[in-house]
Amino acid sequence: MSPWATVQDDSQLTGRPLVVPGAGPYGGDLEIPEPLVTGGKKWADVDRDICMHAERFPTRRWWLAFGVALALLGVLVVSLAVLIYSGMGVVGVNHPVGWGTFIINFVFWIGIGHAGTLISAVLYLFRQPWRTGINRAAEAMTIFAVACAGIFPIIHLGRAWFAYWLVPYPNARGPLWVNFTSPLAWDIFAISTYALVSIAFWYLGLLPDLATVRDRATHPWRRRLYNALSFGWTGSQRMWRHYEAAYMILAGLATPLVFSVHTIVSFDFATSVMPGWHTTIFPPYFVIGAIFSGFAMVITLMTFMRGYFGMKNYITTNHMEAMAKILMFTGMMVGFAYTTEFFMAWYSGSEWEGFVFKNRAFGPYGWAYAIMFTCNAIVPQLFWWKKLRRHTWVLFTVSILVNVGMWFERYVIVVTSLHRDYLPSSWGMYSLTFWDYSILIGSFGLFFTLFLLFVRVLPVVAISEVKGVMDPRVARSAPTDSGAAAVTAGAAPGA
Amino acid sequence: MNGRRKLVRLLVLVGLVAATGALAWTLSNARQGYEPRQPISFRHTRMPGAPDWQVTDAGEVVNAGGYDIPCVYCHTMPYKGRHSTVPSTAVCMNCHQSVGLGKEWVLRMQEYWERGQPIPWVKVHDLPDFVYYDHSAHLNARDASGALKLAEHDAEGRPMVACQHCHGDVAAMEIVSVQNPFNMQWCLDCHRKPEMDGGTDCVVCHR
Amino acid sequence: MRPTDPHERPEPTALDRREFLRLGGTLAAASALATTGCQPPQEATIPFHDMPESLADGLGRARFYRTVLAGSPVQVTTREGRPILVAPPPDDRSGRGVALRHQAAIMDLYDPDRARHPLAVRRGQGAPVPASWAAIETEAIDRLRRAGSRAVLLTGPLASPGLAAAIAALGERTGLRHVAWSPLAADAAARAWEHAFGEPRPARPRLDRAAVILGLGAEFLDRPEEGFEPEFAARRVPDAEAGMSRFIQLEGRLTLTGASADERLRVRDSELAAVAAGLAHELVVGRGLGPLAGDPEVAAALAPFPLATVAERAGLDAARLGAIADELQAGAGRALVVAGGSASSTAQGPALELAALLLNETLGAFAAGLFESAAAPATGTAGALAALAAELRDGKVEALFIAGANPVYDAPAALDFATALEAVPFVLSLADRLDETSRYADYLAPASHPFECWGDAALPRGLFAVQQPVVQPLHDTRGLLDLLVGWGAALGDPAASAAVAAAAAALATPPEPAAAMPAPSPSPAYHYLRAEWAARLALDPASPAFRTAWEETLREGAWQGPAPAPLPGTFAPGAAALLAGLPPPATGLELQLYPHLALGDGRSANNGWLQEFPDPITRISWGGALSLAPRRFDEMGLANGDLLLVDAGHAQVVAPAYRHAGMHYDQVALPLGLGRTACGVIGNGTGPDAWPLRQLAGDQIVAAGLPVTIRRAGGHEALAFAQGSDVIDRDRRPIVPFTTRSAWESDPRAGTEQQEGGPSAWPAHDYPAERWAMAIDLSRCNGCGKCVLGCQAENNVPVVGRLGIIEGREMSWMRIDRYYDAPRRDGRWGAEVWDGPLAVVEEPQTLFEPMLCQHCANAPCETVCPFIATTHSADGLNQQIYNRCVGTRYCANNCPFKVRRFNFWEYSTARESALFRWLEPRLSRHADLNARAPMQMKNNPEVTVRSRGVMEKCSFCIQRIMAARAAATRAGRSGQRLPDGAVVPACLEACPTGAIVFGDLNDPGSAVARLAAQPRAMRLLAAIGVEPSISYLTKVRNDKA
Amino acid sequence: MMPTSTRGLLGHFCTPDEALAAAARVRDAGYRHFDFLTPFPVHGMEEAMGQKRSWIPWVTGVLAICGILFALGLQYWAMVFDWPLNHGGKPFNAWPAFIPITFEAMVFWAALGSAVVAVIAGKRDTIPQPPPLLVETGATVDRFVLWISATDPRWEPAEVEAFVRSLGANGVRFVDVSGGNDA
Repeated sequence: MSPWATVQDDSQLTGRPLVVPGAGPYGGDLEIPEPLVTGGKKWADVDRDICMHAERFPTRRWWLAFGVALALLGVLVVSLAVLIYSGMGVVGVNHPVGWGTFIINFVFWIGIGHAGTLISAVLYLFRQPWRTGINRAAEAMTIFAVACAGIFPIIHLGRAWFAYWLVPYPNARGPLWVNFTSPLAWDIFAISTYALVSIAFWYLGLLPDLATVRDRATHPWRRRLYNALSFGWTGSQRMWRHYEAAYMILAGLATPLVFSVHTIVSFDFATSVMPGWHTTIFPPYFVIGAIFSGFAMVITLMTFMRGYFGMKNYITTNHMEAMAKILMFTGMMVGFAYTTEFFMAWYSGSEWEGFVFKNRAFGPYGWAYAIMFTCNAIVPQLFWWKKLRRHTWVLFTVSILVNVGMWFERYVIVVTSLHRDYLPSSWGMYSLTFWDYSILIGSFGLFFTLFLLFVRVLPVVAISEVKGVMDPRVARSAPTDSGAAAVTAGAAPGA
Repeated sequence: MNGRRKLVRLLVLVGLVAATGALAWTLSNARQGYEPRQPISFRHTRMPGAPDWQVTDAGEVVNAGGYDIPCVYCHTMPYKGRHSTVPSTAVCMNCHQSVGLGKEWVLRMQEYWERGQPIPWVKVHDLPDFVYYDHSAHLNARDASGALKLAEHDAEGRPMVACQHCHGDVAAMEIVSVQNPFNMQWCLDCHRKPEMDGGTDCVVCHR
Repeated sequence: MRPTDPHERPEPTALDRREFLRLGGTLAAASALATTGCQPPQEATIPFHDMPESLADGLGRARFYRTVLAGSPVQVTTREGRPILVAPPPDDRSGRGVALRHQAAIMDLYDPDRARHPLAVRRGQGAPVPASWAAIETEAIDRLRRAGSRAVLLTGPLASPGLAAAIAALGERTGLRHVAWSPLAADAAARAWEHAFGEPRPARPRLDRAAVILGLGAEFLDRPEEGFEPEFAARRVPDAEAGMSRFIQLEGRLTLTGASADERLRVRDSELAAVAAGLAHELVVGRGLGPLAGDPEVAAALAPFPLATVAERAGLDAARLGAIADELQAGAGRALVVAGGSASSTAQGPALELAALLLNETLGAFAAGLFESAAAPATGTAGALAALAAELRDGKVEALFIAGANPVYDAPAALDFATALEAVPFVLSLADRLDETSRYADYLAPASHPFECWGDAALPRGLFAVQQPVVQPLHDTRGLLDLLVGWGAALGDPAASAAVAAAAAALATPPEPAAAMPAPSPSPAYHYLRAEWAARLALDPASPAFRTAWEETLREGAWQGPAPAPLPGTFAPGAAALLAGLPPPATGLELQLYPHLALGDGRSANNGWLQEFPDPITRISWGGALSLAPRRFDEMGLANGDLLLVDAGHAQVVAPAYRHAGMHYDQVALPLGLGRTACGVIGNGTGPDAWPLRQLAGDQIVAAGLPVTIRRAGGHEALAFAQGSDVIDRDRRPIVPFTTRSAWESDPRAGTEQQEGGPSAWPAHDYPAERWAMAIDLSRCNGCGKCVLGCQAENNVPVVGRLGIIEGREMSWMRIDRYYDAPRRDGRWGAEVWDGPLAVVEEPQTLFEPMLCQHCANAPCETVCPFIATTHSADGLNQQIYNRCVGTRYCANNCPFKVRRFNFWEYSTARESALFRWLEPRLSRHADLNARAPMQMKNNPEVTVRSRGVMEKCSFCIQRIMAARAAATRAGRSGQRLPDGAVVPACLEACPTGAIVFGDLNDPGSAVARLAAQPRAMRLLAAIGVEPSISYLTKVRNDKA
Repeated sequence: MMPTSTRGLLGHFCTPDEALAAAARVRDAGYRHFDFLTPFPVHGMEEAMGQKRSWIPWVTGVLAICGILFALGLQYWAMVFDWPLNHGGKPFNAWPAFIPITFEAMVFWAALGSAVVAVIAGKRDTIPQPPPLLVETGATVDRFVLWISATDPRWEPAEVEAFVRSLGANGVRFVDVSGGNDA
């Protein structure tokens, strides 16, 4: 009997190894890690628990959440219509602060979009089995966050309807290509690559699970649909062979991609000549910030998944604690970056640079700096205490605060560097208008609408991967001649 | 999958790509071939070119050819200013006080003249408003040796008016139409020729 | 549907051949549809019906006319008959200058709020209704005939001899009396001259001849129309041929003039006369200098003003005043004292002016030829207006004709002109709009803009200029001279009758389009003026000689008449007695009312360009504020824009507060010309109306030195600042080259020190032909801002409105940064320097820096634009292509000079949709400011009118470069380099001081190449390696006494 | 040509270890046309079944190089050759600025290409009669299903059945699916 079978409930997890007295090879105690799936689940239970949300009629909770998200999405649509119809003047950007909430939101969402692929790819490469509980939802989060991020570079254009000029396609203008030395051109390539590779990675992971959903389907159309979506997945070892290879390669490619994308986003700032932007620390600083904010968002979402969708047995407190540790670690890295920036500004001897940082912390936007520093560098330090790491509400609150702080980090970077640069004559202030707020809030509407739809139609946990980390001794079902005991749905083939 | 289906799929794909390309190409060359109808059916074929006197069946001696009228007789400005200008009705009347009286289109023109109204010609060659084209800068441009860049002879050395480089042989057009793409690519094709040295800075045309 | 069995592959639902063909056909049809749908819309090209021969070489090109505008000669550029630009005429020798108001006259001309036809105003009883010219003229002539000497014509200042003659002729016929009223007339100087020399005709100081200039509240740079700028600037460069001049200014408010001073002492207005007298006492009595030394009358008059006493009372350091006296003494024969400006409108004004004359006499300025005689300016006096108001009230005036004056708005409140007008049976207003005064009239006979009608002007140095129309009247309006000549003819004046007859004849003759000569004008004023002119030239009006002379005058803009009478006799020592009766200075706080630099007396207040023009010192646009000394401001705990109540006893005005550097502690100041209520939708209600604060003392208007109290009125009104921060610490931010003369003499590179950039990683691009560059000599620049308006007019720069400025959406391509130099702090650095510490702003050293696109060789903006909307041209220009710009604003962010301007809104079109207006009320305002007919006529067709969402910036006037290229090509010089001076950007054209030089850096002989090679030249921000094309030449402060 | 029917033998196991052991024995017994259907990848199954390593990494490598060449070529051609423009004083061939896009293009080509090829390869890399999709076997739930195809050279129904039963498989049965196995 596996010791894992004793853990019947998420609340029994302690975050410490299970001790089996006297089971060691030399008679000592055997310490084994706690199970990643609790509740003594069998493989067949996994299918049911996870596919359930995609199979039954949505709950009132889901409708409620979806309604709110849809309303927010409506806010976004109306706001964008007003923006395009009236002009860029409706939002707060001005001279000298030519970039405002749109770029802030863009970097914010792109940052959030980094944790999913990172969790999937990096943790996969590092063989961290606990990733299996959260990677699917985290990857979905990535894609939706990138989708949210993707609208901002387009709508922030003065003439958004010409955004397609950014694509280097043959044309009758000379041909006039794009300026490949511009970081914004790099952005286009980086973000589209990131979005598509993330989708590919996510979808590749979904293939076996789509087949599971298909096999559980009762309605023939549903079966056909999911069969088409799974490209006719059978689970044949000959498929698994290439699948595994490709999955590993994608993980290997996605990892540097994650780093490169936020590095390139940071180049938008780092390659400029603006003091406060023109700094070599930006790429690592941005990447760490992105991971930080992404993990915070994953914690936020996973808290919902655990509470709303009853995923506690798959996304256990141990998962949450692991993420809390990462959050604390990256929070310290971010804090280190903040401090290093100041040191570099002082050490460089550049007056412009020195002034910008002084102004950042103590100037008119000092309040934003304070929010940023507190939320990002100080609040995560709570996770030095195990109790707090494992406390749902503390985790949830901190994760929200971290994303507030990360939004303000981008606010501080974008606004404080621009509002007081080289010539004091051109200094100015920046403030948000109604539409700035509505578009920011609306982008959350887009994000949650997509996420809730995802929860509704696709397996939110990587079923096949979770099965792989379960103890067969617990998860197996009794040998019967008729096949899987748990499968009640599904018609016989080939009738 | 059998070969026939493969072929059909391939053809569909190729067809889609080709259609998209063709659509894009036509869109970027939307001006070429534009041939609007004018309020007065003025025939450029009758203006330049040598006279061709013929005897009709009725025994009249008529000119079936041109009248040796150079382009700049009517379009007065191309060597002097940015626009080549469309002639004022008064210029038409210079001749049509005494020539072609009673012909349908001449009568129409004279109606305009008598009403004191300008003739609402339809613009044939039309560049976007953000292109600042200067006829005089092109027609007067000379290379280092002092020769006109827009040569007044064709490749075989036969004389031709410099206007033809862009506008085509208007003298041969019953209805004037746009002979060239008149898009940026086409402008640049010429500007980039080493012997033209037209400059490819944006501000040469846009400002 | 796909099978679930992976190896079973039944017929896929692919297209069969027929479907393929069907689909292909649909696609082809769709593309054909799209193609035809995307063909260019059919556009008409409308030729002339009969093209005038005069256009034969000018179609599509600018034409230039010289004319005169409000007494200043100007050059007007027209395109296809539309005036689009006003610039100072090249080689002008009239002694007058072009002010911002003249440059912005284009906007006045196309002002949509002008009256477009005659109106029966009916004294404001009900809405005005249209009237006919015939009815108005009939009644006017009838009234003139009947009223006799009980008819009065009230005009503004009259610079036109022709108009004066016509008025005089009418007066002879009917007894019509003429009263001129100019609210800003400075008659203190005339009084002083009358006292001292017996003739109220002030001579004109020649600043270019003086080595030492002492300004006693002088405002010669604040009044550009007086034309002092070029002469002053000529000796402001350290290497000036005649030597650099030294300018010491004593004033209470930091003025544009004071900002150029080498040394500046804060003396409040009412104290200035005493301080001037103190200096005179020191020189004449104390040191026995000059012809007046030993004169008992002078000595007696100066007796109360020993320097020490005066200095103590004014709170000045006596030693510093003594040093000034030393300098004046040492510079005797080359030293000049200039008084005037707002300080002369104090009760002590005449005494101040007289003290200045006394000093000049003592220093031998008159004898040394530092003054030139000038024609007497025609100004009205407050006394005449007061008398008229009394007559009106007493019912002694039967008919009042008001032309070019707006007394209801700008007359002293005590006269209560509005009530006085009610007592007049017939009031005819000849204004260009239904202004404050016209509302009390019976009729409004709309006046033409000076660009639409004939006129003339007498200029200070004896020149006579013709005001020739440059456009047909846009509306049903008439010129004043046309009207008066018509009335004169109706009343039997022979000269007027002849003119009207000639005009009628011209009208009857059909114009000959092909004629070589322009047709005679059907304007009576034209014929009247020609007759006048013929008399002036003593030529037969019909003779060819006259015709030649007349045409030459029109072409050259002016005709040199006899020089003005020489300077009036000698200084009468008895005049010094005026000092004895010097009223005591105000106790406590005193108020100065000064004319708004751009708006002047406010007659052009409905002009968006002028309203939006930021004051060079306060940097406030769209309105004005009460200037307080920084220390007082801080003591009161104010913030810029806090509303204050100014109480002058007889009137109270609420105005926002402004922390004005260099202000005297006991003085506050408020601009005049604001707060109009009936000028039009653009200017109505901008800023506080300060006119009521002026006081009528006898026949003199006191506009400065007024004792006032101020207190918080509660509330706040955001000021539309066009600048972010004021103070720079050049140790930290060496962005303005500045040094002193002594430092410059020991090191000509002094002031240009900055951190050098590292080596470039790349080889530089080469510029095979021209390389356009600019040099701006900060020593010459006085910050007047005419380059800004010139640029705005030339380049179709929109007006963004007050809210636009507050939100930071200004569009001007050129700006003049004004900084106060923080003293060097030996490496210590306090953040407070940015907040304008008292030590810096109490006695500020003002630095002006015209800022425009630097056309950097390594332009950071170009690198970051992904759309290739901005790149570098082969001749060194940073090109901005609007049609390619999609508006990432990345370039503006990455511009270290912040000269790029983004179109946050569609300024150039009026979008009428109700939804739109509901969503964005601001947009209606933009349409009001930029897009109401006939405003669009102001646009320069050579420059794209930008749509929303695109970035724009200075192009070095690429349209002028291309025009010069095309002209060279036409002249057979295609491919050759343009000669120096072939391209004149609009800012350079507008600059009165020659501070801006433009040309080809690759041509070693060009002016710009020589300047750029000077040790004084500095290219900004070398540390970041952007390699600007603009060289700034160090501003040198003359610290050598 | 497509087979009109699929014939073979099914048997399933309850744990991956049993499946691995069975796979090794089937391989050692000399069967070639056999396959395993598993709900999740079983480590070691490749070796147990005697498969070679997947060739997908080679595809990735080639595509990565293609991506690099494409991006570098496009950028160099557009910026240096086709229309060189002076952007901020940089040389036309500002190669450091080309690196980011080159990297992204490499990842783009390699990653998407690998994913697509892997999916296609998984469906192509098969035995003549691959196992039919039999939902009730629970191959996507918790069963590790062994399939030996009738096309195997060593196919001998009775022998095969006995062999599979000897492996400890459950639910051993012959399957004969004819025609379109349309779900």
